[in-house]
Parts: sequence; structure tokens; C-alpha cells
Amino acid sequence: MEPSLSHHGFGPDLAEVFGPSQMAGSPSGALGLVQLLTPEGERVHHAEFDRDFGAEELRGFYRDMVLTRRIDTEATALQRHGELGIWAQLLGQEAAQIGAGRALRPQDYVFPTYREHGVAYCRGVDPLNLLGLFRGVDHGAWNPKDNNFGLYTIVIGAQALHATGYAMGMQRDGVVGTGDPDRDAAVVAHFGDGASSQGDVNEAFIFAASYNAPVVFFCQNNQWAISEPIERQSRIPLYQRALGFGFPGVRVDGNDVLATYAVTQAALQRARDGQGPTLVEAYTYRMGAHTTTDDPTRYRLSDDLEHWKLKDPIARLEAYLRRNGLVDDDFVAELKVEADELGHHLREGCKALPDPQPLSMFDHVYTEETEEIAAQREGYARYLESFEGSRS
Amino acid sequence: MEPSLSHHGFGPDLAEVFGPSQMAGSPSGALGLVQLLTPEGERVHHAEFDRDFGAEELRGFYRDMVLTRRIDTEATALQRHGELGIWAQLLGQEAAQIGAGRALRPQDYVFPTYREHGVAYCRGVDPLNLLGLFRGVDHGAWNPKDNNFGLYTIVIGAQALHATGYAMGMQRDGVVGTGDPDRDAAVVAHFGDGASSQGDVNEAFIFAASYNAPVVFFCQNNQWAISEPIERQSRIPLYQRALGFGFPGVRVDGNDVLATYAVTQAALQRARDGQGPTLVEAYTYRMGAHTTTDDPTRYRLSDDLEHWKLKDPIARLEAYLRRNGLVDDDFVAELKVEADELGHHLREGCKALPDPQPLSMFDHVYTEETEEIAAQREGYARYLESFEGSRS
Amino acid sequence: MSTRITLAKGLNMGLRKAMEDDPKVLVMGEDVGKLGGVFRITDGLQKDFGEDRVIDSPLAESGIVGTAVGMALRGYRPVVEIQFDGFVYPAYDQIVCQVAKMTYRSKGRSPMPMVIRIPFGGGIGAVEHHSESPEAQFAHTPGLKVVACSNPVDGYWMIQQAIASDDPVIFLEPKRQYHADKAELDESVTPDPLFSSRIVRAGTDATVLAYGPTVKTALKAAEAAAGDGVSLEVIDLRTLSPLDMGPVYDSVRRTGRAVVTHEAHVNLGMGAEISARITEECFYSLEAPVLRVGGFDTPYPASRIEEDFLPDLDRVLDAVDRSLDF
Amino acid sequence: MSTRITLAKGLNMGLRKAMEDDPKVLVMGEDVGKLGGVFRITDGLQKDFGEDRVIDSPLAESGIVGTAVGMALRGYRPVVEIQFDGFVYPAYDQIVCQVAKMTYRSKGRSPMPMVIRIPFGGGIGAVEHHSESPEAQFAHTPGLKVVACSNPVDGYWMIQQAIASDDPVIFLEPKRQYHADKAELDESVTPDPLFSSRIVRAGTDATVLAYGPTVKTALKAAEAAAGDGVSLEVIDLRTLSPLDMGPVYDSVRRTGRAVVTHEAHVNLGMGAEISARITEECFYSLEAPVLRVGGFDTPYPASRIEEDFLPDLDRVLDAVDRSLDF
Ligand SMILES: Cc1ncc(C[n+]2csc(CCOP(=O)(O)OP(=O)(O)O)c2C)c(N)n1
Ligand SMILES: Cc1ncc(C[n+]2csc(CCOP(=O)(O)OP(=O)(O)O)c2C)c(N)n1
Ligand SMILES: [Mg+2]
Ligand SMILES: [Mg+2]
Repeated sequence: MEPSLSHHGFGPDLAEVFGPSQMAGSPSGALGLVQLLTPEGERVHHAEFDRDFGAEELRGFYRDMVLTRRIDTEATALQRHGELGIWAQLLGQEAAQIGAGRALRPQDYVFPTYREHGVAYCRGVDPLNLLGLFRGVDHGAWNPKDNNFGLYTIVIGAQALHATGYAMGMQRDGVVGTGDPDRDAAVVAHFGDGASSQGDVNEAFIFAASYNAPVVFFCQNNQWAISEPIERQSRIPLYQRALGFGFPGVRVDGNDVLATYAVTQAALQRARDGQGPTLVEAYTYRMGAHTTTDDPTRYRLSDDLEHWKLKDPIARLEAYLRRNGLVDDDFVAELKVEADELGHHLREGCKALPDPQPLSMFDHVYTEETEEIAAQREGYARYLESFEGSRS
Repeated sequence: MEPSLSHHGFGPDLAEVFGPSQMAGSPSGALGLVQLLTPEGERVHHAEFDRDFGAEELRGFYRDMVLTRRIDTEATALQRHGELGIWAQLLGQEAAQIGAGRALRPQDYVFPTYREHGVAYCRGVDPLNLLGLFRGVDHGAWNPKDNNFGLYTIVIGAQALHATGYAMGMQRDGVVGTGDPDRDAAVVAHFGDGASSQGDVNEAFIFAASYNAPVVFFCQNNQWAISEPIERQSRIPLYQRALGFGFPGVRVDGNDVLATYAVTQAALQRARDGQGPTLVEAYTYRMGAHTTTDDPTRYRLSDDLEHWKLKDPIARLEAYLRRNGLVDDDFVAELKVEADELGHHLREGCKALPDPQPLSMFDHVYTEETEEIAAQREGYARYLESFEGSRS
Repeated sequence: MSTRITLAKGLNMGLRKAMEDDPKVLVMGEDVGKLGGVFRITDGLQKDFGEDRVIDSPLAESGIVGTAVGMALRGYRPVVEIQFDGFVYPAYDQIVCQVAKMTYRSKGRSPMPMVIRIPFGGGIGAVEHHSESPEAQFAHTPGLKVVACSNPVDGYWMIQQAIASDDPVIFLEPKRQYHADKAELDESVTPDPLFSSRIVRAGTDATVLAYGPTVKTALKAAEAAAGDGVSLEVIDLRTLSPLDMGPVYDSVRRTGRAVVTHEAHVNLGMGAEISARITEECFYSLEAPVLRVGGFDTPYPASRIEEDFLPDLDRVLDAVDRSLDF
Repeated sequence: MSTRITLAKGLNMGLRKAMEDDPKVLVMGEDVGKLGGVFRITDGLQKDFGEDRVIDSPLAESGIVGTAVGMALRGYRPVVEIQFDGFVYPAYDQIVCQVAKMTYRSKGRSPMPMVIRIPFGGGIGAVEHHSESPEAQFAHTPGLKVVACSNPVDGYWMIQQAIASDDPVIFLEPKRQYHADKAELDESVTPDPLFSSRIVRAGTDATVLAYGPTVKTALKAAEAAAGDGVSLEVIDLRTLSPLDMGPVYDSVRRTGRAVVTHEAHVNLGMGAEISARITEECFYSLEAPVLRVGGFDTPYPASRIEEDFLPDLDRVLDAVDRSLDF
């Protein structure tokens, strides 16, 4: 006679409850991921997020992804050659990042993790500027204000709160929901599947919901947090986390640049319009190691990787473009030249990045230097001088 | 042509999606709160959580609530008379606490906040032992192992993680899902509506879901976190938070001891059976101030309070019991005597609680005292002696 | 125009002034709005400046400080209230990894003009976690500035100066003093700079260093010592990071003896650093080692014996005696 | 039976031994299972002891330490791995308010036999937050014990002793040494007690105090100084809370001079406390103030200049010279 909750199996029941939509909180939508381009490069339609893409736009996405991959492979090679201390590879996540990056307007603002090289590229940050922190010459070489692109954040999840606060600032600045497309702005907070477990990320959901802040939480679920699979972080699809906080979540095929673009853009527009936060889960796969110091063979099957190679974000767009005569060999060849130039720029630029001066260590501890820091700086300068260039 | 998510209003849409059930993740159930006893004391039926209650059991609940309220009013009075430094009142939350407390088996374990006086009483903790920390003579006078009732936790939300870890320990001890009712055990983590915003509570949801830990998250939504209304913490009903983490949530009328008992018991059984966590939101109201030092007139309307007085948890059960001839004036009179005795015990006991010896400050910093602490203890002892009882 | 005010009033007036002077100044925290904070320091501010500028936050300290970081990046100057000292720790990661490092990380491009107000210290008969003194941990963190006010007039000026600073300031308020003594505020004077210590009583036999709640204790000790013919110099440190040691060194060179007192645990408390620095700088002037009088190295005890845990007049005088007898 | 091992190996063997000896010992953390930890300290443990005893946790440090508290209350002895020093801060609240205070709060009824392992210190060319030295903050917290190993053999013994302790131990591992030098492990000897410091090189002219990664630096400095006819005594402190100052006082009374070196910021670092205590106890023996050589009071800089930030042989010798010349 004991009533029991135990007849509820989780996966299936929740799916029933959430209904057929991939959008938690949405009554409509097709089954599964939002997808506009299949792994085979077939254009498919979607009731909620479809839109037309012009030829120029499509070639643009392709170019962006090819160049982003080049940045990544070049940096990986630089690490192998000892020019970088470490590199966080994005291999496989190009579509997620370009889709998200291209959906932005200039007045929007981005809070990245340490892996958003493709988004940085979209924002106009010189990729060379990304190398500094991995080389160990600085903690971030670009000025966030130049491109509305924050510095890389290494403490997992911290930036989700910064993004929410920044978005609350936008509300106070009156740049949300005015209806003026050049004025209304929103924020994107990037983070990974692993980060979804941090208190900070969940608190960001709470603050964003509570204040209806114009922020898009863009989670690249690349299935892994170093060696830990997504199952350790969540037993239901991650986009559904948003449900618990009272705002929409949507899962998009993160290897489909068109779908990622469309979904992110819609979510951004929602935010700019003053309708509050959205969680976008870009379902993708980390095809490389966590970083160049990681050895994924210790914890995952090569089969998995093979499986995901078939879903390669660049290959699928190229197949579509070629099939529809939107690119030809000339285009690809020209792009190859452009990529080679970029590679050259990175290689030469990286090697030329100057080591910081030892005394620069004392710079910018405060906006107004204290006497204490000044004294330590002077003391160390004198100490260095005492070696007259002969320090061991 | 821009697809937009903006046509989704949140409240209504989510309600649509969640379906008519009060149980997030459940396809069935009646509308609204789980309730078995209306504010007027009418017994109502519920498809999922109904059960029969014997006369003895019903009188027991009534007695428990009356005595719990007496503990509370007595302690409040002691504070007014300067015998306690502060007191966290539970007025109005008796049904939530007795319902939750009585659903426990001896082998279950409870992690309280600072307000769970009713649950402590159910566990057999002498209420006098609760007064010590509010009087300032200790940080918790009872031995958690005696009654499987942890010490009060003041840092909001911290205990939700302790509960989850304790439950993970139970899994390792093989006392979950064996089918033996005397063996299978679960944990209850108490917390408030405000606490639901803390990272720790959300991380507890993640760990509990990830390991399917036998823990019931019992949230007394008393509508207020000091001066902040529940709307600041969540824009959707709190029980729905569980949805985002992939386990069931249920909202029960926290002023209805029968419903709270039934729902908590079901959730506990689910946990003991190895089916993992549940979030129970006991929807109630803090009829008193946050603590004796708070002044709620600064932030809330007296109308609200009047409204909730009509839902008083004790009055409604008494109405039901009287109407059905389950209690009579004699019973009530005897209970009054019992309550008076309890009051006397608390008053006399509280005043007799000895102040700690100054040197006890050095006790139990470590299980093995360090030489450093020993030296500080000795030094202070010598120092005190130097005053020969004449210290200013 | 001169008025008699408590510390609570001084802080409230200072906050109000800062908000009037600069529309970018925001107040954030738990219960800071309608309630005016559990200590009423923000009393009336939400009513006058609105909910957009005086923000009641969800119950999550990391969330409060983390969103304040975002606000600061957007050009605001958030003043965060932590309800009690013991509840700053959920925000510790945001404070030491983000607030403290943002200026450095960004080469000065993204400064953090943020004030984190913390009512600190004991003596109010409270339950656990309500009487902590976390200053040493913040002072150990480069990138943060840490100050402690000790009296109503300083409260009024220092909170404004902290808000005006482009660096993040941990602003410690001795909660035991909030509603204690009143002092005369003359708004027409020019206040001392924020990051300066101050001799609050001149003396010749020994130097007593204090800040926040122990300044009053030190002054009382000096008063009592004077009765016994011992002349104590008392310095209110006011700034804990950076430390303003110039006046301290001068004083110790004159007196040859120093006692530091604070409520925080002695072990690795501010006294340790001050002792080390004085010894480094005034080695040949010292007639005795710098002595430290602080909270013992136990967790904060049950409040009925907190006055045994906390330094008081007698323990300060005892240390002075030991120093003089050395 | 004697083998040559690295520090990483010593810790791994010690953990294994502790798990074999006591079924209540659990390992928890990020990537500690299949991967064996990013430094491979837990390599092979999950394979041999199963997923119930070697637990890959969700990515949430407060969650890891908070659930470990619950495990400890249930009778387990969790060994928590924090992946890098800079990521301990999200767990700071659980560590200082719960882990540190539970024994006290419960009057000893609910002890916290927990070890929190933290790879600490710099010198590995890493990005931000991967080279921090947070020890002073923990040592300032009553209720925690804090130790730092400096060599493979100590790693093997100390981790077992820390796990056997009924008090919570913050266990600091100099990550730069993990795979550096090898040392001979003889499992048949009786190790020194956990909470004891140790003279690792005898000398007469000055005492150099070090722990964790700087022990090697201090030994190299002593070697170099010997070449110049200066005899340095080097003490590996090993335990930072409690401090084992007996051997330190003895040494300083003999040498009259002391230099403390650590990677943590000088300001309010361990050196401050040690300087204060030595001055209090050895006032008349000191020929010079205790000098401190540590990380500067800046955030950890970009790794290409980290060797300028970190104390090294030359800076230690420079301080020794200044002490001798005082
Ligand atoms: C607070 C904190 N804990 C641990 C780490 C170490 N760490 C760096 S990346 C990482 C995994 C992150 O996984 P995910 O969020 O999925 O992002 P991804 O690396 O897959 O892009 C971990 C544990 C960290 N940087 N910060
Ligand atoms: C981490 C932390 N922050 C702030 C506080 C101060 N505080 C004590 S109770 C409380 C409100 C709690 O509200 P809720 O969780 O709803 O529980 P209730 O008091 O209503 O039972 C606050 C903010 C605290 N104890 N811990
Ligand atoms: Mg990932
Ligand atoms: Mg509440």
C-alpha cells in the first residue's frame, strides 16, 4: 500500500515529459538534435530553426572553419616543436565555434574558456595573440575591449558568472530590448560539459534566470572533461539542465555549422530582445587530446574517434558546397594558400614573441603601484644588476 | 525570416511541458500540490501518494506538532528573556518537519540546517540539547551517532554535500537496495528555499544524480530567505529544479503533515531501494521572523501572514481529528500538561546549562592535541591564575 | 556642518555619498535592499537609488562576487556586502583567482574597481561562523587591497575612498562597533589617504599596533597603562595590504618595543608579518621581540567564552609588561 | 628490499599500501580513475581497487570535498586529489568551515580523517593557476594539519601517515619534483613521525629553513656555500601546521642566523610566522633578523619568467650573505 515513486525510469520518462522537441520548454520542434546539415552533407529542414543561407555566407563558414583548423594544427605543431608550453586543441569543434562566433553582432560580448580559438578568430582577435599564454609570455595578450572578447579563463566555470554580471550591466545600460538592432546586445558564456558541474555555472543559471539577464550559455559538450565522460557529469542530456532553472535549453548538432549558427543566433536575439537566458548545448566531440600533454588512449576507445570522424564538421560542409557547385577546386586551392599564409604568420610570429622582461613581473599588480611593490621591483633590479649579466 | 525562440513564455510553457502532475518527471498525478488534508481539515484523496493513517498515528502527528511548537515558543521566550543569544523559529513549519521526521527509519540519517527542531525531536534528540548553540555554550551538544542526526549546519547549503557523501558511503556499505527493510537506509538533506541558490546544493544534485545516491533533498520552501522572497531564487516552482538534474521533484503541501509524511516516505523508500535521489519541496511559510533578531515588518506584508494563518498545520489536523472524534478535550488537556512539562524542562534546563570553562576552548581542535595548542592552553591557564580570581 | 554618528551611520552615509557622486556605483548582496542589510548599513539606499542600483542577490556568495566581476568589466563599480565574515568563503575562489588577478592578467586593461565589505570580528555573542577574522588570507593575496576601519569617521571617509579606488578593496568593518560609540563627523575636513596608518595616541615606552575592533582595546590599554606610569603609543594600522609601515618603524625606533593585537588567530595572522617586518627593519632598535596578542589558534569558540578567546585590555597589558620586562 | 623511486612513484606506492591496509581508505578526485590522475599519482589504483574505492568525481571541487566530508562521517577515510593548487579555492569554504571545524564543533565525536592532496608550486612552465602555493592560508586555519613532502622517500611514508591520522591533513606535493630525482626506498626502516621537522644538512654559520620544492634549492645553496667556506644548516620543515620548531630553535641558537625560503608570496607567507616565532624564542641569539626568500608579492607571472619569481640558489645565497653581513 506504500505509494512509491519507483516506477519512474528516468531517461524514458523524462523524454516523455519533455515531449518530442529538442527544445526543453518548447512545445514544438523535430526529434533529436537540431540539425540543418547531415554528416553526409545533405541539407535537411527544421521546423523551428531553419533559414536560408546565401552562397557567400556558406563559403564564409567553410573558410572560417578551415582557417580555424589551421590555427589549431599549427599551434599543436608549435607545441610539439617546443615553441608552446601547452596547447588546448579544438579539433572537431570548429563548427560549434564558428557557428557561435558568427552569430554575434559587434556589440555583443563573449566570455571564452581556454579553447575558444575559433570564436576568437570570429571576433577578429589575431590568432597570434592567442599563443602568448600557451607559450608562457603573458596571461592573455589581447585587449578585451578591442573585440568584446574577454580573456581566456582557466578556472573552470568562473566566467559564466562574469558573463551573467556583464549582461546585468547591459540591462542597466539600456541596451537590451530597445528594438534597435545596432544597440541591443547580449553576452555569450562559453563552457564545457565538465564545467556544467561547477557551482559557479549553476549559480550563473540562477542569477541569469532571476534577473532575466541577456546571456546565452553556450556549452560545447565535447563528451569529455579530460578523462571523464559526460555521463559522470549528467545522466540526462545537458540542455535539459536549463529546465530546472526555468529557461529554455536546446541541443544542436555542434558539428553542423549551419544549425549552430541558426540556434545561437535565435538565442542571442531572444536575449537582446530582453527575453532572458538560453542554454545552447552544442553536441560535438573532442577529436584531439584534452591538451597536448594529455594521452586519451588511456581512457577512451579509438572506435569512438573513428565514429566521430565520419561527422567531421568541415568535411560535411565541403561535401554540401561541392555537390551544389558552391565551391570549386580553385576556391579550395586559394583557401589553401590563405591557410598556409596564416600558418606562416603563426610560426614566424610565435617564434618572434619576445620573452617578457623579468621586471615586468611587477607590472599591473595594481592600477596604482604600491610602495611595497615598487620596493620589491627596485630590490630585484639591484639584485639582477649585481650579477652584471653573469647570472647563472 | 529569423527563427526566434522568443515566442516561448516561460511560466505557462513550462507548465504545459511538465504536464499536469506536481511530480516533475512523472506522467501522472493530480493538479497542484500533493495534499491529503485541506486547510479546513478535510481529508482529500490523491492518486499517487494516498495511504491510510491509523488513529494512533494521526494522534501521534498531532502530539508531535504541538510539542514541537511548544519547543519553539519556549525557546523564543527564553531568547526574549536573555537566556539564548538568538533562536531560529520554526513557527508554521511543524507539519513539514514532523512529516519528514516521522517518515524516517532508525537506520536513516539526517543532515539538518539550523531550524530542524521538529526533525531533531522526531529523532529523539532531547530538545534541551538544541539550546546550547543558541545560548552560546557549545556548537552542538548532541552526538550525531546517537540518533543518526547530524549537527546543525549554519553555512547555507554545505550539508547537502555531506548528505550526498554520506549516502555514497551507505552504497559502499551495502545497505541500499538489498530489500531488507531493517537494513536498507537513506539520507535526508534539509535546506531552505534560499539555499537552493548555493553552488553546494546544486553540486549535491549533480553528485547524487551521477552516483544515484540514496538521498532525499528535502527543501522547506518557507517563501523567504531572511528578507528575500522565493522569486529572487527561482522563477519556477522549486521542485522543478530536479528536472534539470535528471531526478524526480515533487511539491507537497508542507503545512499538511499527512501529505508530507506520505511523500517523504515514498521518496525515502525509493532511495533505500537504490533508485536514487528525489527532491521534495515542502511548500510552507515562515510565520515567524527569520530569527529572533530579525524584523520582518521591514520587508513583508502582514496580510501575507494572515493568509497563511488560515493554513496553520496544527489547526487543520486538529479540526480533522475533532471532526472525526479522534481526539477529545481530555486528550488535548493531557497534551497540554505534557507540553507544559516540556516547557518547564526547557526553561529550567536552559538556565542550568553551565557556561563552558574558558580552557575548554582548547579542547578538540584536533583529535590528537598538538604541542602548539597545549602550550597555548598552558599559557592561558597561567595567565588566568595570575589574576587569582580577580580578573576584570 | 558636524554631526554625531555611529560607525553604522558613517558607513551608510559614505555609501550614499558615493552613490550620489557616481552613478556607476552599485550595491549588491543578500538582504541589502528592503531590509537594508542585517546590520542596516545599506538602510534606505534601495528606496532612494532603486532596485537596479541596490541589488538583492540570490543566496550565493560566489554568484554575487562573480556577477560583480562582470559588472566591473562592464564599467560599474560594485560594492558587495558579505553578510558575515564566515560566509565569504564560498566566494573565495572568485576573490583570489578572479577579482585579485584580473588587473594583472589583463595588463591593466580590465581593472576591478570593486569593494567587498565584510563585517568582521567577534564579541557579539553570535553562533558559529559569525565572528571570524579572515583578513590575513586576503592580505596574503597579491592584487587585493585590504583595509579595516575602526571608528565612525573613518568609516564614512574610508568607504568612499575604497569605492573611488580602481583596485579591488576588501573592506573590513568591526561589527561589534557598528552601533557602539558615536563620534563627531566634520565633512569639511580632508581625510587622510586610504592606505595610510595613523598614530592615534602618542607614547614613549612601547608601541601597540591594532586595527579594526582592537583599536579601541589598545586605546583602553594605553589609558590604563598611563595610570601605572607607562606611556604607550597606539597606531591604528587602517590598511593591511599594502601595509603602511613607515610610521610603525619610526615609532618602534623610538620606543624599542612593539605589541601587535588582532582578533584573528595568532598563527600566520597579520601580527606575524608585522613582527617579521619590524624585526627586519628595526633590528638594532628592538629591546624585545615583537609580541603578538590575538585570537588563539583554535576555531572560534562558543560565544559564552569568546571574551577569553579575544584579545582584551588585560592581555594587551600583559604583553606590554612582558615586553618591558624582557 | 630496497628500490629506487621517484616522488610520483613513492606517493603511488604509499597510496596503494594505505588502501591495502585499510578498506575504508578511498581515493576521490577529477581524473584519478582510468587516467590515474594528470600526474599519474593514482596510476593503476582504480584497476586494482575498483570504482567504488577510486572515484572519478564530477568536475566540482566543493562537491568533491563536501561529499568526502559525508564519507568521513560515515566512517570512510577519503583521500581527495585536487588537480592543481589553483583549483583548491572552489573547495575552500568546505575545507575551512567544515573539514577544519567538524572535530571542534562536535567535541571530537565526528572527526575528519581526510587527506587533501595538492600538487603545489611552480617551475613547470604552466599557464595561470597551475603553480600556486596556498599553504599559508591553510596553516592559518585551526583544525587543519598541513604537511609538505620534499622527496620520494618522505612521499611514500608521509602519505601513509597522513592517511592514518584522524585529523584532516592538507598534503602538499611539490609537483616540480614528481618525476625528477630518484631516491632509494628502504621499506624496512621506521619513518620519522609525520609532524616533525628534520635537519637534512648540518652546518654552523646560518640556518636555512625550507619545505617542499625549496628543500632542494636550499641543499644546492648549502653545497655552493660550502665551496665558499660558509657552512649552512638546512632544515626540511616537513610539517607546516603544527610547526615543529624545536629543532629550528636549537639550530638558530647555534648559528645565530636564519633564512626561510618558500615559493609562496613573502607577505604573510610561512616565513612571516617562522620569523616571528624565532624572534620571540631566540631573541638574544640572533645576530641578524630572520630573512625571507620567497615568491614576490605579485600574482604568479607568465611562466617564461617564473624562475625570476621563484626563489633559487642565488637568491638564497644572497640572503645568506646579507644575514652574514648584517
Ligand atoms: C576549477 C578547476 N578545476 C579543475 C581544472 C582542471 N581542468 C582543466 S580543463 C578540465 C576539464 C574541462 O572539461 P570541459 O568543461 O568539458 O571542457 P573541455 O576541456 O572539454 O573543453 C579540468 C578538470 C580547472 N581548470 N579548473
Ligand atoms: C553561506 C551563507 N551565506 C549567508 C548566510 C546568512 N543566512 C543565514 S540564514 C539565511 C537565509 C536562508 O534562507 P533559506 O535557505 O530559505 O532558509 P530559512 O532560513 O528560510 O529556513 C542567510 C542568508 C549563511 N548562514 N551562510
Ligand atoms: Mg568537455
Ligand atoms: Mg526560506
